[in-house]
Amino acid sequence: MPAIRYTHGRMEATVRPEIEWNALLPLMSLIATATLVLLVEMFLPRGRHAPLIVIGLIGLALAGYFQISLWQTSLTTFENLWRVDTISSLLTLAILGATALTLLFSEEYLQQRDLRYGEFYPLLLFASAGAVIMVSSTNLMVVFLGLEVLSLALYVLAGLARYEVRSEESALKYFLLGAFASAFFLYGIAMLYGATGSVDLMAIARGWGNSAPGTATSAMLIASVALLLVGLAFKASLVPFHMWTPDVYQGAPTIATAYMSAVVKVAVFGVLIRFVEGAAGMAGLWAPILWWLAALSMVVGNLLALVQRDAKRMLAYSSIAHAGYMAVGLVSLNATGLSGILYYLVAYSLMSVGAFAVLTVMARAGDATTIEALRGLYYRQPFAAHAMAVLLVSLAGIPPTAGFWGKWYLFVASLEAGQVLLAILLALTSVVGAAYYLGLVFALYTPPRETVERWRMPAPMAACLLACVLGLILLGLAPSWLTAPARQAVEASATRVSSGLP
Amino acid sequence: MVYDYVPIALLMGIALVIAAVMVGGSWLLGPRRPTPAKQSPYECGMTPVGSARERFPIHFYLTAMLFIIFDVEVAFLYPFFVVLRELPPETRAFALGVVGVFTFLLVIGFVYEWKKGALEWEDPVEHRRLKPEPQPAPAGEQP
Amino acid sequence: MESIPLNAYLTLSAFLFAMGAVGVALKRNPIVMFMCIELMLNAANLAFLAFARYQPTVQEQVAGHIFALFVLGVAAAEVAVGLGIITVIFRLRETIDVDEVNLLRE
Amino acid sequence: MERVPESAVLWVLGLPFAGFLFHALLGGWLIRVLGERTGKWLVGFVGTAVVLSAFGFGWQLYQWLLQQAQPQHAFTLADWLRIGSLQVAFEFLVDPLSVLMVLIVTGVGGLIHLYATGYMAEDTDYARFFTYFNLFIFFMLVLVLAGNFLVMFIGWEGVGLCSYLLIGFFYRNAQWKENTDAANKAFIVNRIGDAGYLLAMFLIFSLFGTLSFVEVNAQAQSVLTAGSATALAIALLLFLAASGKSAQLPLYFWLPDAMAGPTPVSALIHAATMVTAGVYLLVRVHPLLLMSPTAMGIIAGVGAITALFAGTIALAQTDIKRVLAFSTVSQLGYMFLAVGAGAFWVGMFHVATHAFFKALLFLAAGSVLMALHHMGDIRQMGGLARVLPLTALTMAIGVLAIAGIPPLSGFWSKEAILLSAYGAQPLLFWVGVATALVTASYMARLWVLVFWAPPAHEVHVERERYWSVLGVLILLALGSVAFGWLLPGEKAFHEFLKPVAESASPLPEAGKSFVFGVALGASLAGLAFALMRYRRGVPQPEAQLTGIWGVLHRQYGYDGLMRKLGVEVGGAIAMFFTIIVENLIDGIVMLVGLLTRGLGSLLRPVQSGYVRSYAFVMMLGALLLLAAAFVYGLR
Repeated sequence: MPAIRYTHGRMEATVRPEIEWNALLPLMSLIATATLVLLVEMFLPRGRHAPLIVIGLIGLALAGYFQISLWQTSLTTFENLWRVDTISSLLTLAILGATALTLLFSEEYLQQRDLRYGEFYPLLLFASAGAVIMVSSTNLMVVFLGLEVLSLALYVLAGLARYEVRSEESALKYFLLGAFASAFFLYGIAMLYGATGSVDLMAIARGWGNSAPGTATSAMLIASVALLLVGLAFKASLVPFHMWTPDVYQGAPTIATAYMSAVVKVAVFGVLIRFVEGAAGMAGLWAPILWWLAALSMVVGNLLALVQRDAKRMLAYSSIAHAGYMAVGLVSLNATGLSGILYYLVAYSLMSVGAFAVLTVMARAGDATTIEALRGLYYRQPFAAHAMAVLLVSLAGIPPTAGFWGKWYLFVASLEAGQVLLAILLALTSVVGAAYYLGLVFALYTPPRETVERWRMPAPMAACLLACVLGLILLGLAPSWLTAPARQAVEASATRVSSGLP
Repeated sequence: MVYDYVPIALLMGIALVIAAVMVGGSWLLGPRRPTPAKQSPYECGMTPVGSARERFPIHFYLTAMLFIIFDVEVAFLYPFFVVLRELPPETRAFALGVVGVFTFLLVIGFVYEWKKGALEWEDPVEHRRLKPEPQPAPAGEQP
Repeated sequence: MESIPLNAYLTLSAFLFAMGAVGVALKRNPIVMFMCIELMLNAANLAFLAFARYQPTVQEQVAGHIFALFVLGVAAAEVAVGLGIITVIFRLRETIDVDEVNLLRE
Repeated sequence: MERVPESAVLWVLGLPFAGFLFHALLGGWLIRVLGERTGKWLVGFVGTAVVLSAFGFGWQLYQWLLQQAQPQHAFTLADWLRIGSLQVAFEFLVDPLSVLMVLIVTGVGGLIHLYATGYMAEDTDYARFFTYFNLFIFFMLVLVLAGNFLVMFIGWEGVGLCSYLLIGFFYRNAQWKENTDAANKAFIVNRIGDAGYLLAMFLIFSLFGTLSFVEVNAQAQSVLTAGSATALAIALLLFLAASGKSAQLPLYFWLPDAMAGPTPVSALIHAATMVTAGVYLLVRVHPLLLMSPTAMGIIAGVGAITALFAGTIALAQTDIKRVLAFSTVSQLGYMFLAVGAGAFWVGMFHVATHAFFKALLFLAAGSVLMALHHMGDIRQMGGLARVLPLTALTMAIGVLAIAGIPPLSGFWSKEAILLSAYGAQPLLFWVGVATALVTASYMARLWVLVFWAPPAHEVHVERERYWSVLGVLILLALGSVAFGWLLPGEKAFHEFLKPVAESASPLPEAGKSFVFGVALGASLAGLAFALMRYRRGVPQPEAQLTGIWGVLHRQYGYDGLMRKLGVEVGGAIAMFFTIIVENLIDGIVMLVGLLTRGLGSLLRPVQSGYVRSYAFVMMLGALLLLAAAFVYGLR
């Protein structure tokens, strides 16, 4: 139903849009929480953050509750600007979960590094709101706004350590290149708008079907798809748009790195899944491109991770490789692949948040995260070392952890799609990956050269690590608890798209 | 048509004449005792000429940043009020509510920057906390 | 009034966009780099508004206008964050030359 | 069909797991915070309580099952894997067989937990012990309740892991090297069996297209041809798996060394429960075994030989726990004999009775060890009956039970086994009778040397002091007396298991009195022989382990042979591999590694750190992508 009618050259707004407020409750409670945290932070003495964390966690739980109560509903509201379905629910819950986990272990790091900036917490929550917006719409206007809300908050988070050149350098690089990529993305949207008059991802295929070959419209659509891919590939850190990733991951405060490694991936791959659904008709065009991006990401990410001496940087390159694995799911263009991505995103969030969380314990030793500095972590903090071992094993994709099943589903998906070469590449690069992950595991358990003191593990961080580890093992033992709803979600979404429903 | 530009041309002419009279008058009539302060184009604020690397108070930037963001956000209100009167009453209430929320968020941002001292020209917090050389490079750094 | 053809707008827009993109890749001053990015955003905005003029229904026209407005807001927010980061870097390093800001590499 | 009381199954599984989590997360902390006494009490209480409560829920399942007309109830907890044609669920099976095992595991297991609260009271790793112990119970329950091969495999590997952890439990004391070696040995030997399990599982899946026990059993006759090579292969692979876990020839030799673990561990894992998993597996899938008479014959034969072989070795052991360990191997051989003879329920019957009296024997031995400060050489003991009267009495009951003296529990199951062997193959019967003779004599030898014979030296003995130890001994003694004729009689037991583990052919009625007489005679002869020979202590040649005693003591050289094989032949193979293969592979791996690293290093300079060059690469990438899009997009 149109909100605005056109009469005699004048705009006349008439009825207000039908709004399904329930669908917006998770986002609204998230934003309200963020605002509340911002307000409370103003009135707290410097360095006292416990109330912020508590409020944040309550707000996240509330948002999660609202999102869970929307489970299995499928609707669009706000003139098709907002979409709720199982895909968006799953991804939103993953985002909320990753945020909650980050909240749990951040305070220790802030205190140890003397970064007593309360802004961290509202920024984190606003970033999550941005990510939730991204995965809950197919309208690129909304997606773009969500992307900017997420990115702007992340630029600041990356530069949180104000008196540290590396942190600022990473913020500057992230900001300049991120804004650069946003411009590409935006221009892609403009082209789509020009070609179809709509900024909805679902309009891509329709426009492609309606446009005659060789016309300006079809050229604009091609340009649009290419530019959108550039923007999304940048955020997903796919090669060759990955170059910011290692620098930013290494330079940013580890808590910010943990958060962005998980949440940005979830949000961007959420959009990419919608993109694949919306642009399925043009697969002949973008699938070969994504094929190359996936292959290059897997190879370059893993090879460069192999030669790193800094754990944060290594994990950054490995995140490029993981983005490549997930892109394999996009290329395979089938339900197995897309649901495999959903599974992988959840698993990767746990692995990545957990692994960086373990690295935050190094804040006590001058925040040195070189592999050399991590040697013998077991003798300092056995629990952190054990947790890290599980997380790394999962990152390496060794059963019975969730990391294995994630790779397995993507592997099967690419075989089902007949992408044998990509499947082989996935397997081979995973082997390379296992080498550096397991190398780090050995380093953790190697006795240190000198005697070391034991470090205390704060309870919230222990809870976070425990949640990550147990989650991974549980998902590894019973993958179908997640893959079954994921598959259902993808199939339902595909039917809806193919039958032309909003 | 060309004639449409006549008023503009007239206006420009008058402006030129007035400017010439003022500058010429002071040049002819005024006593000339130059001082460095008087010789600079602006007698207050920052020196416009010189090395671009020169330091100047960072607050220029800060204030500009704060200004631009509020400036642009407030620009959202303009199209809204243009169409507000044309809305039917029940929609108008809803629309006012939406704009209320928007304004509320802006005000929170304003309160935040106020409370954080971003509007103070002398920033006691920042001056106190600025550390000279804060960051020893972590071990194992790449050359 | 004689309307300017869509192609003219698009050519200008594409030119601005390309100029911005090349500028980002070539300039050393982050503020200039950022201005180039703004140029790219404005190129997109120009395209939006030009397209909006040629849309058949008002609904579709309004979409372009709203988008342009949003982009303005986003650009302003980016300015604030970007200048903030740049000023902090300047305070720490006494320089903002991006070629001198490369502790993080390989 | 009524629905399975799923909550009961979940409680049975969940309680021990919750106990495991409790000990793992809080145990050490609690003991630190609450103090040694209260903390240990709490940990021990929780550890025991979860297992005994699980027994309660197991009992509920048992009562429910008695009212059902249909014996087997499968229920699916959740989907697990669904990849192509492979669909496996978390599937559990509630039937008389699994419920029997649940009752044994949680009942006897609960009592042993209770015992351990006393036995381990002075250990520093108290919480760690109960962590492993509860985890073991959990995995054992997964194993017995599993509804398909893969779920059972989780339990199978899990109990192996716990066994490994518990054998090497005392890694802090002076014998840590032997202890960890024993743990490694158990782990490695068990992997051979696991290989059999995995191969059997793959073979079954490829033939049946399913891994569910119910479906595989139901389709055994239609899918497999009786006597075919495939059926033989499956049966033998399953037997290999079983003989690894249940310590049969040729893989028995890890079990005696496994006695390095704490005594409750030996009682629970290496006597009462885990080692019977092999028997349980074979009974669980017996329709597959019935498809291959040859395999059945091999199983019965290996069982009988193992029984006699291990029994004779036990005659010359000098360590109290090693005697019992070989006795366990021997008794497990009996169970395999019954299974191989087709009397499946009889095998399970002996599993049940054996769980009682062997747990009793081990725990009594533990009580002796506590009194003697863990000195286990029976040649040095003697006359302990006066100091440890209750231990002596209860152990005597255990000895009589294992020797097969009526009406104690061991008598009933042993009679049934011999009867089934008699019906299947007279030669096996006579081997069984010989084993009965040997069993009676080595057990009597043990008891006489420990409690009765005059002591060889003066040793300092501490009195029995933990009520939990004595209470458990008494309870288990009662069980050893009454099981088989009073509590559930043999008939009732048979009726209960009939639907799922009926013997292939009915036990022969004709020879019953003959078998009865011969077996009883053999047992009494064995007892009498030992009483006469050892009443004054160990005779000289035996104490010096010379001659035949030495041969027996050294397990006929089998263990040494295996060690040689393992170390020397393995070493030779390893040498071969090091010299030729490893160098080759190493070379290749190194080369690949160098290449990948080199490639990585080549790529490194691209990451220059200059934001401009990043932007430049991005721009080039975007251009390339655009160009590619237009190339692919031109229609």
